[in-house]
Amino acid sequence: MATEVERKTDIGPPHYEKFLHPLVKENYGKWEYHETLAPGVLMHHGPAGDLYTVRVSSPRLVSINFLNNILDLADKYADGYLRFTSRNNVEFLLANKDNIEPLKKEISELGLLVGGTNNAISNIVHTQGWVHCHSAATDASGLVKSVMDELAEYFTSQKLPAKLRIAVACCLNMCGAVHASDIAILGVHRTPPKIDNATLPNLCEIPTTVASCPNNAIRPTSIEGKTTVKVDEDKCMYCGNCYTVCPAMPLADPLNDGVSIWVGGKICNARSEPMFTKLAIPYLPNNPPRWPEVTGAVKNIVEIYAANAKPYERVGEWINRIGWPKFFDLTGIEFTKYHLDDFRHAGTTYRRSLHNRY
Amino acid sequence: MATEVERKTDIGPPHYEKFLHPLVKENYGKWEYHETLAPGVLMHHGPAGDLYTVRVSSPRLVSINFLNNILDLADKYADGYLRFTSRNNVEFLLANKDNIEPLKKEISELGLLVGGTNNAISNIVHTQGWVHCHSAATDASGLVKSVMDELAEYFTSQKLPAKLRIAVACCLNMCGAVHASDIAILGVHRTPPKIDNATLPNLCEIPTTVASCPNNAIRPTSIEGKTTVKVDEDKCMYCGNCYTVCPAMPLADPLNDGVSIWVGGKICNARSEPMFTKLAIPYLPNNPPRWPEVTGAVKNIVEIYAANAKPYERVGEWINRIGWPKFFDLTGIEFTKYHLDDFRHAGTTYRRSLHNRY
Amino acid sequence: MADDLKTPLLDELEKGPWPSFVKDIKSLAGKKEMAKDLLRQLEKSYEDKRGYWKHGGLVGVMGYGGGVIGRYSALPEEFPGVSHFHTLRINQTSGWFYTADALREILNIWEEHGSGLLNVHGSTGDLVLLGTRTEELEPTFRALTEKGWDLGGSGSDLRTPSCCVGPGRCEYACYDTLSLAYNLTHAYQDELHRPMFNYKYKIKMSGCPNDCTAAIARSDMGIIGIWKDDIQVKPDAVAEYVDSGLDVQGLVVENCPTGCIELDGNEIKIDNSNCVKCMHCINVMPKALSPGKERGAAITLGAKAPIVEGALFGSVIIPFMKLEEPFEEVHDLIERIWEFWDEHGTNRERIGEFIERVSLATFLEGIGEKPLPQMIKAPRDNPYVFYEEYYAEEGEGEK
Amino acid sequence: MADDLKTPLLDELEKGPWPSFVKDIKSLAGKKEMAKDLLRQLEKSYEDKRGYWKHGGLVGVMGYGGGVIGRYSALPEEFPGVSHFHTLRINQTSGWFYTADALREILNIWEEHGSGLLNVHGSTGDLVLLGTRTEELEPTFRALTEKGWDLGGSGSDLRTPSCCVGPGRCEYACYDTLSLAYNLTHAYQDELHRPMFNYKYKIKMSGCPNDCTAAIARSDMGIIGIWKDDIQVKPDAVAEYVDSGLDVQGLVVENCPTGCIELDGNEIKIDNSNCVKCMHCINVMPKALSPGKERGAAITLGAKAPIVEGALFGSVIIPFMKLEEPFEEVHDLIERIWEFWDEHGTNRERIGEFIERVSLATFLEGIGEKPLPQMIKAPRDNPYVFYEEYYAEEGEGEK
Ligand code: SRM
Ligand code: SRM
Ligand code: SRM
Ligand code: SRM
Ligand code: SF4
Ligand code: SF4
Ligand code: SF4
Ligand code: SF4
Ligand code: SF4
Ligand code: SF4
Ligand code: SF4
Ligand code: SF4
Repeated sequence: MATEVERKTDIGPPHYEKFLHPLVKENYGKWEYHETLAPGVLMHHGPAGDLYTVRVSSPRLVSINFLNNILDLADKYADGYLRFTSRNNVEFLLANKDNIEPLKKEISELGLLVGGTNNAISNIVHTQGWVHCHSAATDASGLVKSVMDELAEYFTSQKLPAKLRIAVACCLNMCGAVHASDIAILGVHRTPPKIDNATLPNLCEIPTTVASCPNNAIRPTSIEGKTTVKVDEDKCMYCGNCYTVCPAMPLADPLNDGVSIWVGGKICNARSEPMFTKLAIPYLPNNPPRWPEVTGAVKNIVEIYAANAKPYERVGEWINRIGWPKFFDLTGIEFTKYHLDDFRHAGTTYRRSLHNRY
Repeated sequence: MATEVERKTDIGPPHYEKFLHPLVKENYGKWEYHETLAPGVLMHHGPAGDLYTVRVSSPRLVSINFLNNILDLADKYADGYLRFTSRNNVEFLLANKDNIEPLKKEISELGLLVGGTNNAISNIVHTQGWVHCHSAATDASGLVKSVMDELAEYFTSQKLPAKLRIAVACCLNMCGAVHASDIAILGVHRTPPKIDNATLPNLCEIPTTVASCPNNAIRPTSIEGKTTVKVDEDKCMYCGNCYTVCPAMPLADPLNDGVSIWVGGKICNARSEPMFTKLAIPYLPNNPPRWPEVTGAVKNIVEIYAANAKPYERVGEWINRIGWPKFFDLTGIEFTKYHLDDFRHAGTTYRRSLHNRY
Repeated sequence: MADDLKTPLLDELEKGPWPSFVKDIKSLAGKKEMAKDLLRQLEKSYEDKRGYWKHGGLVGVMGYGGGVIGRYSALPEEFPGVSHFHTLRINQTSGWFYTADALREILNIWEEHGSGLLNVHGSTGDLVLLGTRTEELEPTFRALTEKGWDLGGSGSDLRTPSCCVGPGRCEYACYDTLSLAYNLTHAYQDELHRPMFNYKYKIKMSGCPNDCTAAIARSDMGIIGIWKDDIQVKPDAVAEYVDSGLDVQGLVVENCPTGCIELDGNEIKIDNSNCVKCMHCINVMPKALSPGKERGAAITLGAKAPIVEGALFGSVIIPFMKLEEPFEEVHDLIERIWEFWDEHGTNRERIGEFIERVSLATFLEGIGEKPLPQMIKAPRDNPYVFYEEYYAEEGEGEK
Repeated sequence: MADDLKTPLLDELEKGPWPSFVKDIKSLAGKKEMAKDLLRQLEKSYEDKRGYWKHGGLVGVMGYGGGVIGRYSALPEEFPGVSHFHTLRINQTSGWFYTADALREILNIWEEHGSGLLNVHGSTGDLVLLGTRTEELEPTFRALTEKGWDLGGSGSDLRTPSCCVGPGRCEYACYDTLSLAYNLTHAYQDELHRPMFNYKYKIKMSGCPNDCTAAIARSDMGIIGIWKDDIQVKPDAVAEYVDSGLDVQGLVVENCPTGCIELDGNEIKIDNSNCVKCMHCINVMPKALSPGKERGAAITLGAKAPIVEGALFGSVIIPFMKLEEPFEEVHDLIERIWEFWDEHGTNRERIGEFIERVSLATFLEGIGEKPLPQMIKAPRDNPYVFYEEYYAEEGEGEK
C-alpha cells in the first residue's frame, strides 16, 4: 500500500451527469417519442436529435473480460457511453444511426444477442444460486442459461403477444421478481431444516430462532444439557426463515430440493393492475446441468401463451380472460391440492361466485 | 285441551304441490319467458297459458288482520292462490288478466303498494329490532318504514338504472342481507359491554365467555371472591359476540348506539361477481321515530346513483366504474379513518397499484 | 283503539305511503293485551333509544331442541302483556306458495294461542309466529301439527331450508328447487329439530345464478342452478329484439363480463367456452336466450354473516352436479360434509370458518372430493406449500 | 483453460445461443485461482445437487455496517481458492449510466483485489463485485473511494436506491428520477452505511406507471411518476396512427381498463375523470399521447418478497406529490416514516408488514397524513369499527 492518503467514506455514488451522452444531456427531459426500429434497437426522438439504443443480452454474472469487450464496443460505436437496464441487459447509446449495423455485427461475433425490446422475452431477473448463496435450493445462473437457450428466439424477435418477463430465484427469499413475473422459476426445499445440535447452541440465539418461524414450528428443547431447538415437522412449510436467522438449521436436501413454476404476475399498471405470480407446477426435480423438465415446462407455457393470447395481453391477463381451468387444460399441467392456497388469506382465493367455465 | 289425539312430530312442511295454482302446475318447469307489464305486474308465458303476478308491499311484521285482508283478495282474484317472495312481498298469482286492475284497486284501498319488480327498490330485508330482539342497537321495523316512506316512488316505478336492494339489521349479527346489499343500514354499538358482575358468575360460563371474543378483549377476573370477567376497552370493537354467549354483558347504550350506512353489495352473478357491502357512513344517531339523518343519507345515495349510473349498473358496479374517491365526492360523504379496514384481511383492501383517479 | 294507549312517537309511523306495522299492530290492540303492551314497550324504546328485551331462555316444545326463540320483557311489571313473548318458527312451504285456506288455518290457531302478530316471513324463510307465552307453546304446536305444519330450525341445527320460486314460475330454473327443498327438509327432520351440530347450518336453493334466495351470501350450503353446455339461442327472437330497438350492443354485448358475445347485424354469436354463466344476456333477452340443456347445480359452502371472523360468501365445492329425484347424490354429499364438520369442527364454528381453518385442501380430502380449478379464483401466490411427497434414501415416501 | 479443470457438467452450459456464464468464468480460470475453484465447487454442486457455501459471517469495511456480504466455502480444503468469497455491493449510478472509462477503473481495481467476477447488476441495483478475501476488503474499498465509488447497502439499512432511465431517455418520465435517486442516496449516506433500522428499506423510483424498476413489487418505498390532469393529445398524430392502419379501436380503446376512450373516425376523446393513468393508450401511441402537464409522483410503501407474512405490493400512501429539487417534501416524508417505523416496528419487520400490523389508519396518524379514498381499493366490508368518539353523560368524549 503506497502513500497514505486520507481514507474517504460516505461519498455516495458519482453524479450521473458525468455519464450522460451529450445527446442525452441535450434532450434530457425533452424526449418526444420513441420507435422500435428492430428487435433490440430503439430510436428515441428529441429536439436535439435522435438517439439510437442497441440492447444486448448479458448473463449478468460476468467477468472483467466480458465487460472489457463491451467497453471497447462502447468506445468504438457509442462515444464511450453505455448503460445497463433494470433487467441487466447492456444498452449502447448511439448518436450515429450508421453505427447500428457494425455494432450489431461485432456483438454477434462476441456471441451475444441483440433483442429484448417490445414484445420479447427480455433478460431473466435472477439471483445467486450455488454460485454464491448459502440458502439456495437450486442454481440460478445455470437455470437461466438453460431456459434462455430454449427461448433465445423470443429474445431476438418481438413476436409474442406482449412483453414476457421471467424471473428465477433460488430460494423462497425470492431475491428478485419471482412474485410478480409472467413466468417464474423458484427453487424450493421440501423437507424441514436439519438441526445441527452440536453447533446450534453456540451459533444461534434460541429465542430469536424460535420467533423466526412464521408457523410456530420451532420449540426450544434440551439435548445433553444444552439448549437447542426442535422442529414440528407437520407445521414446517420449508420457508427457510429459521436458517436465515440460525446457520445451524440448513434446509439443503439434494434428494428433495427442486424447482416450482409460477405464472401470471406483472408489475406495470398498463391495462390491468399489478398481479402476483400464481403457482403452476408445484415441483420439478433439480436436474443439472440442463434442467430439461424445467426448460420443457417453461417452453410449453410460453408456446401455449403465444398461440392463444391476444395482442397486448400479458400472461396473467390472458389467464384471467380464459380462466384458470382452461389454463390447466391447455397446458396439460395437473391441478393438485398444492394449488389450493392455505396461507393467511387463503379464503380470498376461493371461488366465491358462480362465474365459472366448465 | 280437548280429546287426547296422538301428538305428531317431525312431519315437516306440507307438500308444495297442494299450494300450486292449476296453471302453475301445468306450466311447471315449462315456462318460456316473462314480461313486466307494469311496475309490480309480471306476465309469465308457458305452454298452458299466461300467468299474471301482482306483487304487493308488506311491512313483514303484520297482524292476522293484515293477512286476512290479503287472503280475501287471493280468494276473490287469484283462485285462492298466493305466495310470498324472498324479500317478503306478497304475490297474487292470477290466471285471468282482467283481474289485474280490480285487484290493484283493492290493494290500493288497503293502503298497500304494487311494485318492487325490475329496476325498482323492492322490499327491505330486515330484522327484529326493538320489537323482539335483545341484541338490537336500533329498531328495524321503524327504520324500514321511515326509509321506505321516503323511497316509495322507487318501489312503485322502475326508473332506477337497475335493481336496488336495501337491507336493515339491528346489530352486527346481521340477520339478513346487510353484507351483500346495494345499500345497507346497520345498527351499531359504540361502547364496550357493561358487565353485570352481580349476575355474571351465575349466568355465564367463564371460559366460553372469554373465548367468545374475536379480539381477546375479555379476561377472567375476580370481584369479591367471585370469578367474573373484565373487558380491555382498547381491544373491544363492539361486536356483541360476548353478549350472545353471556347475557350479563349487554352492549345497549342509548347515548352511543346508532346506525351505520353501507353500500355497493350484490348477490346475483349477473355481469359482476357477488360483492360485499362496504362502509359509507360510520355513524348516524338513533333518532326515532323517523331517523331523519338516516333516511336523508339513504335518499341522497339513491338519488346520486340514479342520476349517474348506467342502465343495468348496480350500485357497486357503478362505484367500481367511477371509483371510490368519486363516490365520496359525488355524495358529499366524508372519508374518515373508519373507512380504512383494520380487520383480518385489511391489507387486501389497500390500493396496491397506481390505478387511481384524482 | 284502546284509549289508554299513548304512543305519540309510534303514531308518527302511521303516516306515509309505506304500509305501517304500527297501524297493523294497533288494529289488534283492542283484542290483544299482548299487542297493546308490545306497542307500549316499543314506545318506551323509542323514547329511551334502547330495547327492553331480556336475553332469551331455554323454552321449546317437547322432544324438539329448536324452532322456538324464547323472549321475555325486561320490564314485566310495566308491560305484563309481553312478559313472555316467544316466537315459533314454522316451516314455510317450498317457494312460499300458499292457498288462502291453508294460511287461514294458521291464522286461526295464532289468534287463539298467540299475539296475532307474525313475520311473513323471517329472514331464513320461516313463517314466524311472533309472541306467545311459555304455557301456550305446546298447545300451539299440537294445533299446528294437526293441520300439517311443523316447526323450523333454531340453535345449532339444520335451519329451515328455503328455495326460490324456481320451476313454479320461472323460466330460468335449472333444476327443481321446490322439489329439492321439500326433499331435504323431510330427509333431515332430525337434524332440523334436534340441534346437534357445531353451529347452525343453512341451506338455500336458487334455480339459477341470479340467486334470488341469496344462497351465495346467506347459506352455509347454497345449491344454485347452472348449466354446462351452450346457451340456447332463438335467432328469430334475437332479431326481434334488435328490430324492436333494444340496444343489444350497448346493453348486452358490452355488459358481458367476459366479452364473449358478438353482435353481427341482428345475429348474435356466443363463445360459450368463455361464458361464465352470469345470466346477464339471458336476463335482458328472456324471449331469445335461455340456459343450456345440460342442467344441474353448483354447490357452495360457507356463506355467513360477519360474526366472528368476518362475513363470507359461499365458495364453490361442487362446480356441477346433476340434480334429479330422489337426489341421492345430494344426500350423500351433505352427509359426508356433516360427518367431517361434526368430527373436526369446534363449537360455534360455521362450516365456512371451519373450511378456512383446516384449509380447502384438507376439507376436500376429508369429504372425499378432488381439487378442481373451478373451486378457486386463482392458485396460491405464496410459496408456503406443505409438500407431502418426498424422497428418502430408501425410495419414495409420503408424510 | 487450466488442464486440471474437469467440469463436464458445467461444460454443457457452454453450448447454446444464450451467452454462457461458464465460458466467461473459464476465461478467467487461467489467471484467477478464485475463478478456477469457483468452477470446481460449482461442478461439485451440480453433481451433488446442493450448494456448498457457509452462512456468511460478519465482515465489512471499517466504520460501515453494510455493503459487504460475507461468504465462505463449506469445503475450504477442497476449494481453497474460494475459502473466502465475499461480495462488495457498489452503488451504481442513477439509471445505470456509465462511461467506458469509469467502468474500466472499477474493473482494474477488481482485477487487482478480487475474483474478476461481477454481477452487472444485482437485483437491488448495485454493481456487485463477486468474490474476494477478508483481507482485500479494506484495500478494495480504499481504491474504489479514491475513484469516487462508494459501497451500497446490506443488512437492516437503507438499501441502494435505484431508478429507471427516466428523463435520461424516456418521454414518459413524470419527474426527474435520476436526480431524485442521486439526491436521496446522498442525503441518507448514514442510513445506507450503518444499519440501524428494524430491517432493510429499499427505495425504487420509476418515472411513470409502467414502473420499469418494479417499484410496486420490490421496494419498501416506491416513488412512481404520475400526472393529475388530462392526457396530452396531438390530434394530428392520432389521425396518422389511424390512417397508418393501427387498430386503435381494438388495441387501444378496448384495452382501456375503464373504457374511458372513445374513437370517432380518426379522433379520440378521453374522459380523463375516469382515466386511471394506466399508461396503455400512451404506450401504444407514443407519438400522439403523453402524460398530462401536472406531473409528480405517487408514493407507495411496503412492497416485499414473501418472507414471512407473504409477498406484498406497495400500497399508495401519497396519491400525488409534486417532485422538484431540492426534494424537501420527500425528505420530510421519509423522515416521518422512518421515525414512526423505528419507534413502533419490531426486529425484522418490513414497513409493509408493520403497516398491516398497526393498521393503515394508525400508520397514517403516526406519520401525520390524512386518510384519502385514493389509498384504498374499497372501504372496509366488516363492521368491526373501533369507534373513538363517544358520548358520555357529561358530553362528548374521545377514547
Ligand atoms: C430500459 C428499461 C428501464 C431501465 O431504466 O432500465 C425500460 C425501458 C423502456 N420501457 Fe419498460 N423498461 C425496463 C423495464 C421494465 C419493467 C421491469 C421489469 O421488467 O422487471 C417493466 C414492468 C414489467 C412488468 O409489468 O412485469 C416494464 C414495463 C414497461 C411497459 C408496460 C408493458 C405492458 O405490460 O404493457 C412499457 C410500455 C411498452 O412497452 O409500450 C414499457 C416501456 C418502456 C420504454 C418504451 C419506455 C421509453 O419510452 O423509452 C422503454 C423501452 C421498452 C422496451 O424495452 O421495449 N416498459 N419495463 C428496462 C428494460 C429492461 C430490459 O432490459 O428488458
Ligand atoms: C320473486 C323472487 C324469487 C322468489 O322466489 O321469491 C324473484 C323473482 C324474479 N327474479 Fe330475482 N327474485 C327475487 C329475489 C331476488 C334476489 C334476492 C334478494 O333481493 O334478496 C336477487 C339478488 C339481488 C342481488 O343481486 O342483490 C335477485 C336477482 C335477480 C336478477 C339479477 C338482477 C341484476 O342485478 O341484474 C334477475 C334478472 C332480472 O331482473 O332481469 C332476477 C330475475 C327475476 C325474475 C325476472 C325471474 C323470472 O323470470 O321470473 C323474477 C321477477 C323479477 C323481478 O322482481 O323483477 N332476479 N332476485 C324474489 C323477489 C323478491 C322481491 O320481492 O323483490
Ligand atoms: C328472526 C331472525 C331475524 C328476522 O327478523 O327475520 C333472526 C333472529 C335472530 N338471530 Fe339471526 N335471525 C334470522 C336470520 C338470520 C340470517 C339470514 C338468513 O338466514 O338468511 C342471518 C345471516 C346469515 C347467517 O346465518 O350468517 C342471521 C345471522 C345471525 C347471527 C350471526 C351468525 C354469524 O355466523 O355471523 C346470529 C348470532 C349467533 O348465531 O350467535 C344470529 C342470532 C339471532 C338471534 C337468535 C339473537 C341471538 O343473538 O341469540 C335472533 C333472535 C331474534 C329474536 O328475538 O327473534 N343471527 N340470522 C331470522 C330468522 C327467521 C327465520 O327463521 O326465518
Ligand atoms: C445479491 C442479491 C441477489 C442477486 O443475485 O442479485 C441478494 C442476495 C441475498 N439476499 Fe436478497 N438479494 C438481492 C436482492 C433482493 C431482492 C430484489 C430487490 O431488491 O429488488 C429481494 C426482493 C425484494 C425484497 O426486498 O423483499 C430480496 C429479498 C430477500 C429476502 C426476503 C425479504 C423479505 O422480506 O421477504 C431475504 C431474506 C432476509 O432478508 O432475511 C434476502 C436475503 C439475501 C441474502 C443476504 C441471503 C440471506 O439469507 O442472508 C442473499 C445473499 C446472497 C449472496 O450470497 O450474495 N433477500 N433480495 C440481491 C442484492 C444485490 C444488490 O444489492 O443489487
Ligand atoms: S433467492 Fe435465496 S438462495 Fe437465491 S440469492 Fe436470494 S437468498 Fe440466496
Ligand atoms: S423452514 Fe420455515 S416453517 Fe420450517 S421450521 Fe424453519 S422457519 Fe419454520
Ligand atoms: S340483527 Fe341482531 S338485533 Fe337484529 S334480529 Fe338479528 S340478532 Fe337481533
Ligand atoms: S363486544 Fe366483541 S370485541 Fe367487545 S368484548 Fe365483546 S366479544 Fe369482545
Ligand atoms: S334464482 Fe333463477 S330460477 Fe330462481 S327465481 Fe331467480 S331467476 Fe328464477
Ligand atoms: S351468460 Fe353472462 S358471461 Fe355468458 S354470454 Fe351471457 S352475458 Fe356473457
Ligand atoms: S418507468 Fe416510465 S419513465 Fe421510467 S423508463 Fe419506464 S416508461 Fe420510462
Ligand atoms: S391511460 Fe389507461 S385508463 Fe387512462 S385513458 Fe389511457 S388506457 Fe385508459
